[in-house]
Amino acid sequence: MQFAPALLPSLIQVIDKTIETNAEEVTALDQAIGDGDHVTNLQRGIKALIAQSGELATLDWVAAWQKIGMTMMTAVGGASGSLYGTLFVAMSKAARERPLDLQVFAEIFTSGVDAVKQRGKADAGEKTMLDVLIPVAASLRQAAADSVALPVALDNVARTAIAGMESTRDMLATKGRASFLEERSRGHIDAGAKTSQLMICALVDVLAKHLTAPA
Amino acid sequence: MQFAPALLPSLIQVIDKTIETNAEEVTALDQAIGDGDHVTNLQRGIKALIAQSGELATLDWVAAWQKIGMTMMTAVGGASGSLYGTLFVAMSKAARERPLDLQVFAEIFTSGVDAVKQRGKADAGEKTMLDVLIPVAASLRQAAADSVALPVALDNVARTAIAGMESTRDMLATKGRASFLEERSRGHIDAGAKTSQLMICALVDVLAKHLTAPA
Amino acid sequence: MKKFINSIDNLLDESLSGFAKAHADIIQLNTQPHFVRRNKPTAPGKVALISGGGSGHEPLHSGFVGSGMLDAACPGQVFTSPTPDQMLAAAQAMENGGGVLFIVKNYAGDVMNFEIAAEMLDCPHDTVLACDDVAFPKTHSTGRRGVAGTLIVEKIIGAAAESGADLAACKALGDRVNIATASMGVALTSCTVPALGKPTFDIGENEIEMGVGIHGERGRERLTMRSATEIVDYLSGIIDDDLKPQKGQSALLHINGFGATPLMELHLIYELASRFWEKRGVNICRSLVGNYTTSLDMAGCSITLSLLDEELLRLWDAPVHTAALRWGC
Amino acid sequence: MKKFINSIDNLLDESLSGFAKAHADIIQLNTQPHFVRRNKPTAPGKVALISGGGSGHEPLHSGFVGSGMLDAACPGQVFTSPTPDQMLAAAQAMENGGGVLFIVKNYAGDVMNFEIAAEMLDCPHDTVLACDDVAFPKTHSTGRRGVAGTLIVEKIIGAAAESGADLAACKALGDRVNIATASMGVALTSCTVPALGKPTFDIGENEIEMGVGIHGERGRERLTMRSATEIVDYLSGIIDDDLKPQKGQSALLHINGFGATPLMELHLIYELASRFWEKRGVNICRSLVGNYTTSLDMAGCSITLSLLDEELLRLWDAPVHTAALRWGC
Ligand SMILES: Nc1ncnc2c1ncn2[C@@H]1O[C@H](COP(=O)(O)OP(=O)(O)O)[C@@H](O)[C@H]1O
Ligand SMILES: Nc1ncnc2c1ncn2[C@@H]1O[C@H](COP(=O)(O)OP(=O)(O)O)[C@@H](O)[C@H]1O
Ligand SMILES: [Mg+2]
Ligand SMILES: [Mg+2]
Ligand SMILES: [Mg+2]
Ligand SMILES: [Mg+2]
Repeated sequence: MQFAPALLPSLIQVIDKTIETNAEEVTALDQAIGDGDHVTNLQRGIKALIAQSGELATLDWVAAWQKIGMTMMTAVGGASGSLYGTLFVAMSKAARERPLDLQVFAEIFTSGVDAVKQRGKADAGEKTMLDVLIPVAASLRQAAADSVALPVALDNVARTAIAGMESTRDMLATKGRASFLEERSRGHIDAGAKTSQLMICALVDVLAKHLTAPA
Repeated sequence: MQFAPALLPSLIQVIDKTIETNAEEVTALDQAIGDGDHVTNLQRGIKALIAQSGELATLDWVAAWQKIGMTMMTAVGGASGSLYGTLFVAMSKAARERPLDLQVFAEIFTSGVDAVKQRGKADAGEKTMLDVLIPVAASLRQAAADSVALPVALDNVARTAIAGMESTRDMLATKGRASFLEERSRGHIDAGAKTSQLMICALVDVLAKHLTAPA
Repeated sequence: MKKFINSIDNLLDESLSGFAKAHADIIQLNTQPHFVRRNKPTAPGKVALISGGGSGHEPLHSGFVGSGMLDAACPGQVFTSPTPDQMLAAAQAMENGGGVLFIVKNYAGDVMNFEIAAEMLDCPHDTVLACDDVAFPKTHSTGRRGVAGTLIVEKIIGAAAESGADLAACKALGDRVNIATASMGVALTSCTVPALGKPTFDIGENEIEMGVGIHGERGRERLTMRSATEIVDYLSGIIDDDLKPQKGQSALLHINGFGATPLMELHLIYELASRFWEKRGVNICRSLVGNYTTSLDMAGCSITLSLLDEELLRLWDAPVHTAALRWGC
Repeated sequence: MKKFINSIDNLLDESLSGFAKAHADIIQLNTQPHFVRRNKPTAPGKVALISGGGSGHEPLHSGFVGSGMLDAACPGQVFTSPTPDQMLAAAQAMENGGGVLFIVKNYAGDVMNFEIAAEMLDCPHDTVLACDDVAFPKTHSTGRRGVAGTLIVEKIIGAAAESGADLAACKALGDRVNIATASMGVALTSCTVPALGKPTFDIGENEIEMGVGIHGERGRERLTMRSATEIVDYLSGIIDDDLKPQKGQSALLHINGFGATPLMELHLIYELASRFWEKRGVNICRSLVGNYTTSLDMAGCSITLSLLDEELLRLWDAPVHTAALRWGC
C-alpha cells in the first residue's frame, strides 16, 4: 500500500486547516439545529492529535488508529467524540494482521462505520455524520469491487462525501440534538455531516497529491 | 382662609395628572442618577390618596395632613415616602389649634420642611427635593412678611419652585443614591426636586384658579 | 458577550478549582481526568453513584456530590458530554463493593460516552437514564431528554444508596422516579456559550421558546410572549397530561431557573404552578425553587412535578450534604 | 424586557405568596402590612432581629428568616425601601421580651423608614447599619452602602441572638462584623426594573461598571472590559486596602452573583480571589459562593471579605435553617 502512517502528520494538519477555515460556517450550522460546540469539540481532538503526530508517524496503522481513537474519545467529548473514537478503535480492531490494500481498507472502514452505527443507534437518513460515512464506505467497497484506480476511487469518495453532506439539508433529524427541532430541523445541513465531509475531502486531497508526487 | 380641605380631591387630581404627564421625563432623571422608581413610588401614594380623597374632603387641615402624611408614609416607601410622610405629619402637628392664614401657613410649611431636613439629615444644596422645598418655604414666609396678595404669593412660589428645581442640575449630589455617582451626578436634575416642583406648581395653579373663580 | 473569564481554554479548570476550594469540606477535585468526588469514605458495600454531563448547568451535577447524593460527578466542557475516561476513573475511585450506578441525562453524547465507560468497567454496574422532559412524546426517536428532574432522581437514589439499597434496588428506584417525574421548560432568551460569544439563537422582544432543553437548543415551538399565568398553565398542562396525577396524590413541585431569571419571578411561577395543581386536587407537599439545572445565562425556567409515594417522600427528606442541596445535617 | 409577570401591580404579592408556600415549613407571610416571619416560637427573652429592604435582592432578606438568623423581614416594592408600618408590625409580632434589633442596609430610604418605625416602637430597640461597600470612602457624605456583606451581619447576629445574647451584645456584635467586612461589586450589564421595562443604565459591549451598588445605580467608575484576573485584582485590592488583614488572619470569602452570572463564573472568581488573599497570607477558611444579594437580572458579582476571629467563626458555623442558608440542622 502506498499510504503509511508516516503520512499522518500531514493528514492531521490538513484536517486542522479545513476545520479552521470552515469553523464559522460549521458553528452556524450547529447553532441552528444543535448546541454550537461541534467545532470546538473537534478542535480539542485535533489539537491533541497534533501533539501526538510525531509519535503517530512511527506506528503501524493498527496502533495508530487505536491511538487516534482513544485520543478522540478522551479529548473531544460530546456525541462526535464518542463516535469518532468508536470509528477509529473499530478500524484498528478490523485492521489487525491484515495487509492494507483498497479492498481491505474498504472493509476496515466499513467495520468502523458499522461500529458508529451501533454506537449511535443510527443509520443513514437520520441527518447525522452517518449520511456521509455510510455512502463513503459503500463507495470504497464499490471501487474495490470494480478495481478502479486509486485516484478515481479517491475522487469518487470526495464526490460521495459532498453529496452525502448535501443530502442532510432536507432531512428530518431523528438522532442527536437536532431531532428535538422536529420539522424545524429541515433546511439546515447537519454539522457533523459537514465536518465529516470536510475532513474526508481534505484527506482525499492529500492522498491524491501524494499519489502523483514523485516518489 | 379661602382654602379648605374640600379642595383636596381636586388638588390630588392635578397632582396625579402632572406626575402622569411628566412620568417618563422624571423616570429618566431617576434612572440617570437614582434607581428609577421615584415616579412609581409617588404614584402608589397618589393612588392611595385618590382612594381617600372623599374622606379627606370632610376633614379639617390638621386631620387631613395627618392622614395624608400617614398614607404617604405607608404607601410610598423609599426615601420620598418617608420624607413626604414626615412633611405632612409635621405640618399637621404644627397646624394644631391655629387658624389658617398665609403667615400661619408659611410657618406650618416651614415646620414641615424643617422636619424633612431632620429626617433626611440634609439641607439646601445637596441636590434633593429640599432644594425646592426650602426656598418655597422661604418664599411663603417672605410673602407673609411683605403681606403680598395671595395671587402674587402663589406666583412667587411657583417661580421659586422652578428655580430650585433647575438649581439642582449643576449640583454635586451629597445625599440619596445620586451621591454615589459623585461628579457624575452633575448635569442631571434631581428627580425628587423635579416632582416637588411639579406638584407645587400644579397646586399653585388650582389655588390660583380657585381665587379667581366666582365664589 | 461579557463574561468573567481569563481564557476559554482554562475557564473550566479555573472554575472547577474554585468550586473545589469553596467546598473543600465535602468534595475534592480529581484532575487527569477530571471528576469531582466526595471527601469522606463511604460505607463498604454502598452502591457508587456516578453522574456527569456537560458543564454550564451548575450546580448540576458537581453541586450534588456529597453524603446522601452522588459519589462523583464528571464535568464535560460547556454543553459537551464528558469523556469515558472520566466516568471510568470516577467509577474506579468510588466503587466500594456495591457496584456502580451511572445516572445519565438522555442525550446522544452523554449516553454514548457513559456507555463506552460502562463497557470498560469490570465490576457490577448499571445505568439510569434521566428522561423527564415531556416537551416531546415518549415515542420521540431518541427518547426524552433529561432535564431538571435529574436532580430528583439523583437525590432519591442517593438517599437509598446511603441507607444500603443494593444496585438492583437503586436502579429500579431510579427508573421509578423517572417515570413519576415530568418537566417542561420555557426560554425568554438564549444563552451564550463562552467559546462562541454570541447567543445560540435569536429571539424577538415579544417571543418565547416553549419546550426548550438545557443547552440553548431551541424548543418545540415559538410563541408570542404572554402572562405568567398563561405560561404556567401551558407548561403545567403538558406535565399534567403526561403524569395524570390522581386527586390526593402527593407531589414535589420544583421550579428551576435557567440562570438569569430572578428568584422573585421563580417564586411567582411557583405560586401559579401550585395553584394549578391545587385546583386539580394534587397535594404539593414538597418544594424546590431556584437555579439548580441551569443553561448558563439563559432567562427562563422549567416546571417539574414529581409524584411521591411514602417511600419516595422519605428518601427525598433524608439528610443530604452537598454544595447545592443540604438538609438534615 | 421579558419577565414572568402577570401585572406589575401584583408581582410582589404573587411572588411573596409563592415564597411563603414554598417555605411553609419555616416561615409565614403576614399581609397588611407585609412581612415574612418565622413559623416557630422563639425562646422568651430572645432579641428579635428584624431586617428588610426593597425587593429584587432575593434571597436577601426573606430567604434569611428562620432559626439562627432573622425573626422577620419586611419586603418593600422592587428597589424601594419598605414602609414604617411594616417594620413596626414585624417588631411587635416578633418581640419576645428581649427587645428588637433592626438590621438596616445604609440607604437613605431604608434608614429613614426604619428610623420612623423605631421612633414608634415602645420596647427596647436598637439598629445595626450595614455599610460594607468599600466602593466609597468611610467619609462619603451618606456613609457607605450596605451590600452583600449584610447577610454575614445577619447570620452572625442571628446565631448570637439564638444563643441568648442580649440586645446590647447583638448590637455590638453587628457593628463589629460590619467593621470587619468589606465588599466591592462589578456590573457587566444593567438590571431591568419590571415597572420600567428597560435597563437602568446603558453599557457598551466592552465596558464594565466598577463599584456598583445593588439597585442598578451606576458605580464609581466605568472601565473597559478586562480579564477575570484583572477584575478580581481590582476589586480585591480595594477591599484589601480597606481591611488591611494581617498575615495569618482567618477570613470568610463570599462571592455574590448579582442574578444573571452563571455559577461557573462565580466559582472562577472565587478561585482568583482566594489566590489573591492566599498570596497575602490570609487564611480563607470559610466560603460562600452564589446568588445571595442580587440585583434582579444584573450580570456581575461582588466580592466580600469578612475577617473572622474565633467567636465570629463559631457564630458563622452555628446551625441556621432559612430558605437560602441552611446548615447544622
Ligand atoms: N446518534 C448519533 N449517531 C450518529 N451521529 C450522531 C448521533 N448523534 C449526533 N451525531 C452527530 O454528532 C454531531 C454533533 O456533534 P457535537 O456537536 O460534537 O456533539 P453534541 O451533539 O453532543 O453537542 C451531529 O451533528 C451528528 O452528525
Ligand atoms: N437624605 C435626603 N434628604 C432629602 N431628600 C432626599 C434624601 N434622599 C433622597 N432624597 C430625595 O428623594 C428622591 C428619591 O426618591 P425615591 O426615588 O422615591 O426613593 P429612593 O431614593 O429610595 O429610590 C431623591 O430624588 C431626592 O430628592
Ligand atoms: Mg454540539
Ligand atoms: Mg428612586
Ligand atoms: Mg454539545
Ligand atoms: Mg428606590
